[in-house]
Amino acid sequence: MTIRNITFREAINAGIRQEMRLDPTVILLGEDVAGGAATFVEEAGEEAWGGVLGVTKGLAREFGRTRVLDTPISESAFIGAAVGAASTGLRPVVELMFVGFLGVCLDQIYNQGGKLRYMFGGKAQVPLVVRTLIGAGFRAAAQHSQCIYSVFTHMPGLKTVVPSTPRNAKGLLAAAIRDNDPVIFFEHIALLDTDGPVEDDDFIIPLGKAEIVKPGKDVTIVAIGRMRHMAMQAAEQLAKDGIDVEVIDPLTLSPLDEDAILSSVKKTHRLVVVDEDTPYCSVAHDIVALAAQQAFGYLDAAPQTVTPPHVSVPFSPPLEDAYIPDAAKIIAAVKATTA
Amino acid sequence: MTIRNITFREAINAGIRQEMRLDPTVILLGEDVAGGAATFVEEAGEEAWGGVLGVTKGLAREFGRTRVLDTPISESAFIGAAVGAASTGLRPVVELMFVGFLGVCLDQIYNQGGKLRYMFGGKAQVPLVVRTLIGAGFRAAAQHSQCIYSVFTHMPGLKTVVPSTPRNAKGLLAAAIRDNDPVIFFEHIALLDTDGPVEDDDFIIPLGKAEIVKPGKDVTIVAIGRMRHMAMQAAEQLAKDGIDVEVIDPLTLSPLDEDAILSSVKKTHRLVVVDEDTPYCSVAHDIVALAAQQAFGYLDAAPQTVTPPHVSVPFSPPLEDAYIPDAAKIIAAVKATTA
Amino acid sequence: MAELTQDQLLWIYDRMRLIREFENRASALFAAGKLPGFVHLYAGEEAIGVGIMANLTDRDFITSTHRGHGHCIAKGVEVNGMMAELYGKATGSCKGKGGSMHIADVDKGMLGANGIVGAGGPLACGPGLMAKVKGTDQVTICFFGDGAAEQGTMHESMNLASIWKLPVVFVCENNGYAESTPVHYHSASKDIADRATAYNMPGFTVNGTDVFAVYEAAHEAVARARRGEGPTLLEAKGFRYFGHFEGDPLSYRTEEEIAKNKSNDPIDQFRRRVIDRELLSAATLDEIDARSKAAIDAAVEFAEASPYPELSELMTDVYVSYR
Amino acid sequence: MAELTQDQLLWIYDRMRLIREFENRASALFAAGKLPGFVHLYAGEEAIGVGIMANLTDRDFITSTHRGHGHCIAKGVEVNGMMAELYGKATGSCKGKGGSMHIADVDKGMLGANGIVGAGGPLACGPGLMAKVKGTDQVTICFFGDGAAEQGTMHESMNLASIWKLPVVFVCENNGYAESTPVHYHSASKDIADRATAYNMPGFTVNGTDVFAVYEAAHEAVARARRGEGPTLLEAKGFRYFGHFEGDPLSYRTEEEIAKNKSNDPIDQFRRRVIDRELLSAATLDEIDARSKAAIDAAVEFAEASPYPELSELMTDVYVSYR
Ligand SMILES: Cc1ncc(C[n+]2csc(CCOP(=O)(O)OP(=O)(O)O)c2C)c(N)n1
Ligand SMILES: Cc1ncc(C[n+]2csc(CCOP(=O)(O)OP(=O)(O)O)c2C)c(N)n1
Ligand SMILES: [Mg+2]
Ligand SMILES: [Mg+2]
Repeated sequence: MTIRNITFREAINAGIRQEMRLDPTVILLGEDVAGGAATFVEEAGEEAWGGVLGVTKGLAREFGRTRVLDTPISESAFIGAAVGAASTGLRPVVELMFVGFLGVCLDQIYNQGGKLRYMFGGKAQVPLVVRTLIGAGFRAAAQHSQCIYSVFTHMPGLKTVVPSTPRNAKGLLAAAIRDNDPVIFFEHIALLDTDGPVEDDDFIIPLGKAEIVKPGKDVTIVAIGRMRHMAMQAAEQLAKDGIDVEVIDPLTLSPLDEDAILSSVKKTHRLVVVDEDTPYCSVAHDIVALAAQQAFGYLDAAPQTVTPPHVSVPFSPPLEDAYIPDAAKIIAAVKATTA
Repeated sequence: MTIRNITFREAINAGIRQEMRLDPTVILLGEDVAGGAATFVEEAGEEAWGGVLGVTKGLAREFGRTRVLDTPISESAFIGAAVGAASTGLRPVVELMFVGFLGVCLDQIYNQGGKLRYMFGGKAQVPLVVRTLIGAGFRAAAQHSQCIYSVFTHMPGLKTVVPSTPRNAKGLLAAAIRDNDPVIFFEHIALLDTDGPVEDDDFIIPLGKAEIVKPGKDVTIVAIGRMRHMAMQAAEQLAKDGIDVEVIDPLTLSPLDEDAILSSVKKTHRLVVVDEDTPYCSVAHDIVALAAQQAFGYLDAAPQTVTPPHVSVPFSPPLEDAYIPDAAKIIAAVKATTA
Repeated sequence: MAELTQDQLLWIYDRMRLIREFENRASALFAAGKLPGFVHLYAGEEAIGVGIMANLTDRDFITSTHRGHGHCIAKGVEVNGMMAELYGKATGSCKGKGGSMHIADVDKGMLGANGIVGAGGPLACGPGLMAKVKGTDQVTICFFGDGAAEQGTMHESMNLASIWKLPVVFVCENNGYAESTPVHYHSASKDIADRATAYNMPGFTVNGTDVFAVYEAAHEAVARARRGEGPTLLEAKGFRYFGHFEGDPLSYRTEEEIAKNKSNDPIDQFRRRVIDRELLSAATLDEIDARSKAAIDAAVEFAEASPYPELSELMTDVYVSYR
Repeated sequence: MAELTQDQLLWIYDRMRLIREFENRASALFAAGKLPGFVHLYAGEEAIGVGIMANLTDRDFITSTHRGHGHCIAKGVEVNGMMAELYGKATGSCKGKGGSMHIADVDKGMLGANGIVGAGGPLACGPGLMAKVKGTDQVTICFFGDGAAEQGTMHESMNLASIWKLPVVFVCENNGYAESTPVHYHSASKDIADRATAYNMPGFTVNGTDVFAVYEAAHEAVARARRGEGPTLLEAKGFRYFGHFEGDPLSYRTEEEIAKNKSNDPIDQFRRRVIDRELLSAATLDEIDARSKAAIDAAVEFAEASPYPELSELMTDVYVSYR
């Protein structure tokens, strides 16, 4: 087993490449996923974009223009095509460039991809992965910086996955491609350049299992996606104050690993949830409600949440910085549970 | 003040009519809201549909084809047009026939209508009402029976309102039309034929205020939309068992009247939330989280939720009946808090 | 017409008649309070679905609309399962979980009626893409209404199918109305088929009450798709006998219109043509009529005798794997 | 050309030059790390926005795209506020909350750049409808790119504007690319203007590097809209000098293309024309050049000297009324 240090961006690329090598029915489509209409593949010229942020670079060259397709700006059409192809024999990986574009194509994801199986009484399956960029911090303003995975997590029939490290990005993406249900896979823009050790070999990380990032006994912090790293920063500082937190990264939001969270809360008796999505009708509130409903007798303090406020993502850098949860706010929330 | 007994359907009609009479900038648009392209208005023939379920009947005749517009099946275009018109001097009331069609037009509601004001630094306002049908019980299957108001409640910049009686339907709709923010107004299909007393005169019910439907001292039930009536059925039976529940109907989900809920919970020490939307990332979990976070010390039992399971709405009548929360399930939940 | 064999003619009449019987019965059952939910009937449009499907095999695909019963029957879906589905019974095509608006049979290539107007356009590009990637000669038909033509999805999918040369035939069933709204109001173009030029594909308008005309136009379009030359847009103009859905007061329709529709009945037209030309005998046709009636009687009996699904079915089929 | 007054010619040159200066400076500032976020520049396309806007008044409206700086300047938005907005400063057109992708000035009739491709089509029908309901003669321009032409929203809104005869002019700025994807790949139609027939409206393709051609085509389209005769589709073919956004490696563009673009520079073309025909002198034009540079220098100074918004601004402007 070879382990190499690669970026989150490279890990996503490696996950897709691994599955495309293993299974000829896996295809990739989206705007500029090859770039320049992938003509370079035939012309042997310079490779074009490989995705708006270069994540899918090199895949068109390896797998050709039939399996790696640039699309027009027609998200309903090409995501719907992916749904239709998934239910008739392919395993498409389709890119919705930014999650903020959900509004132009949600029907195909929600009412078609997410419901065909149920409506058809189990006589269809939709092995589809929708990859999409999320997250603030890029100064990309209100329509290009959302998380909004809560909306997809609300919807029966869809699975939702938020990776947080290069390793779990590769492993979870490979698992998502092999899964027979539609999976929405959320890639945080501010993580793309982060790096870490990843197995070179074929591997997957099963969906639906949370990761205990750091065991601890005093307070449970559940932190999603990029927030896992904020929580770990907070954990380090809290350790200096003698507070030993347990950090859990759910990785999959639907289905959520409720057992892992409940076990931890029953052990620590305290809960802080850190999430970059806005607070109402959110996974953060799901987790608080889970603890309140199913670990009621165990809680020694009111559960805390650290999320952005109920506002759109502002452009101005100091405002955006204030929007994003950080270690200081997490520390304050943890202390509120131990006060 | 004249009070008449009218249906929920008539109350919606009356609310729109009232505001259209008062303000010439209020217009109505949507598929078949007049019907037959409203030609009958000129031809003095029989009136056509007046909305798919007759809710807007008679409005084209009174206000003419310039203010009551049938539209093509182009939800993005006509809802976007309503957003654009709202930001340039009209107060459009636009109908999204069923909320399940959100996926073909969400961008115009969420990224445009809901964000213009914030993105433009407060230099725009969008006085828009989107009326839409929700709810199971009509045997209308997975794409025509959703509630899914949780998704809109998640979104900053939108207000969400779920009326439950003819009276509050009229009053809240009038308030929504006068409000300067985009309001999504959810009309439950199974309530259309219910009736009750409504003021004939001009009146509004302010947004953002919950209604205490029935005061009580033992358990707080927060019940949304049609579920209010299920909760009242349960309350009656529970009274026979000596359990005195307080029933609260939030009416507005965004902004939620958190004070009313917290006061009640602090008094009863017990909470049951009844909601017809599916459970994850829902208003039901928001309310549980609210109590757990802000009334932690007051709760004597784990809060309970009564919602459908995390599945799409099935067509088959017995399955659909099992999907919808009912009085029996509410009673069981209340008893679980008092056990 | 020369190219249709006796068997094909028999098949065409059989399917058209079976659809008509199914729909008339569904209307009666709805009126009797036996069928729950929204029911949209295809009676009057039989020549379109049947004329198109006469060019397909079981390996080909279709996407359908809220008005999908006719497409199902023409594509070979069993009427017993269909009727049971309308009742919400466990023996239904979708185990009762879909109902009229989501009736489907993927094994027969029928990818579902659809409650969302215009949703079939993108979906149809899916098996089109599959066929292209896998190198098969399967063809997909996308049925959509005149009202659906104004949905953005149809624009996007026709453009996509054209640039990728997908083996998809877009069939606009123009019955003159989107619910109560007439096509001359909701559409800016005279003929929906005119829009084909916007996508650089062939476009034709045919008489959708004449099954021979539909067959011929579809024959060329399907052949073109199979040859890998890309999509075609066919518009078939016709009418529906019933209201938009069962319960529609139909107040937007004139007496003249109703009379004109009756005189253009697609089944009557077919009968006259084949009897006049002595291709099939009246007796043969009458026999099919009787057989169709009996098949629908049996389907209703089957549906009524069938059980509802177990309540545990509420929770299944949401996911293939639950963790 | 005859119809343009001296004042109009001066205005046109002034605006084109000011846009060019603004964009060149924005590119340099981005490269220097001074501008955060995504920045899409309009340099090369000046003749389109300016040629169109020469037909409008302050009471008319436009909807714009992610590439909106040029539209702003041509519509009369102040460059100080624009530059401050790009920096995210409190003095920006949107108090720093929108940035380049959401720059707007509703008072000037500029309804916002937009981060969602194709979103402006539906929005533009809004003021169109407002003008119709209120009976004013205000016109709305909807700018959209060649890539946006494949969005369903554009189809829907052109059809809607046509059936309602809304006073909207749809202007497709065809610069040959949607990000890195060439128009001949993403679009099935040869010219985007060909799609006008699908909506029964006039459609024209003009040279988008020739401000006179754009002006003339827009003149007729705007007049038609003001007369209440409905929408027009104009396609203006041109190019952008910079990459899709700042940071784009531009690896999809050939040397020939770059050379050809340079030789078609819209500002150079204008200069040659007006000097050749002795309509304006080189000295006058040079003076405008100097003035534009100074205006942009001042705008940068203004932006850099301006404060960031107070942190409390994070929470305001979500709603007009918070309960
Ligand atoms: C996206 C969407 N909008 C609206 C509806 C409601 N609706 C159902 S059928 C219909 C009319 C469809 O007209 P057409 O496409 O001509 O088909 P037809 O009913 O005539 O067969 C409408 C508006 C819907 N189901 N989906
Ligand atoms: C709905 C949506 N899809 C994709 C994008 C990403 N995106 C931003 S600009 C762009 C290309 C737009 O091309 P075009 O319309 O030709 O405008 P141009 O950039 O050439 O001015 C894309 C794909 C987006 N912002 N919105
Ligand atoms: Mg129709
Ligand atoms: Mg372009």
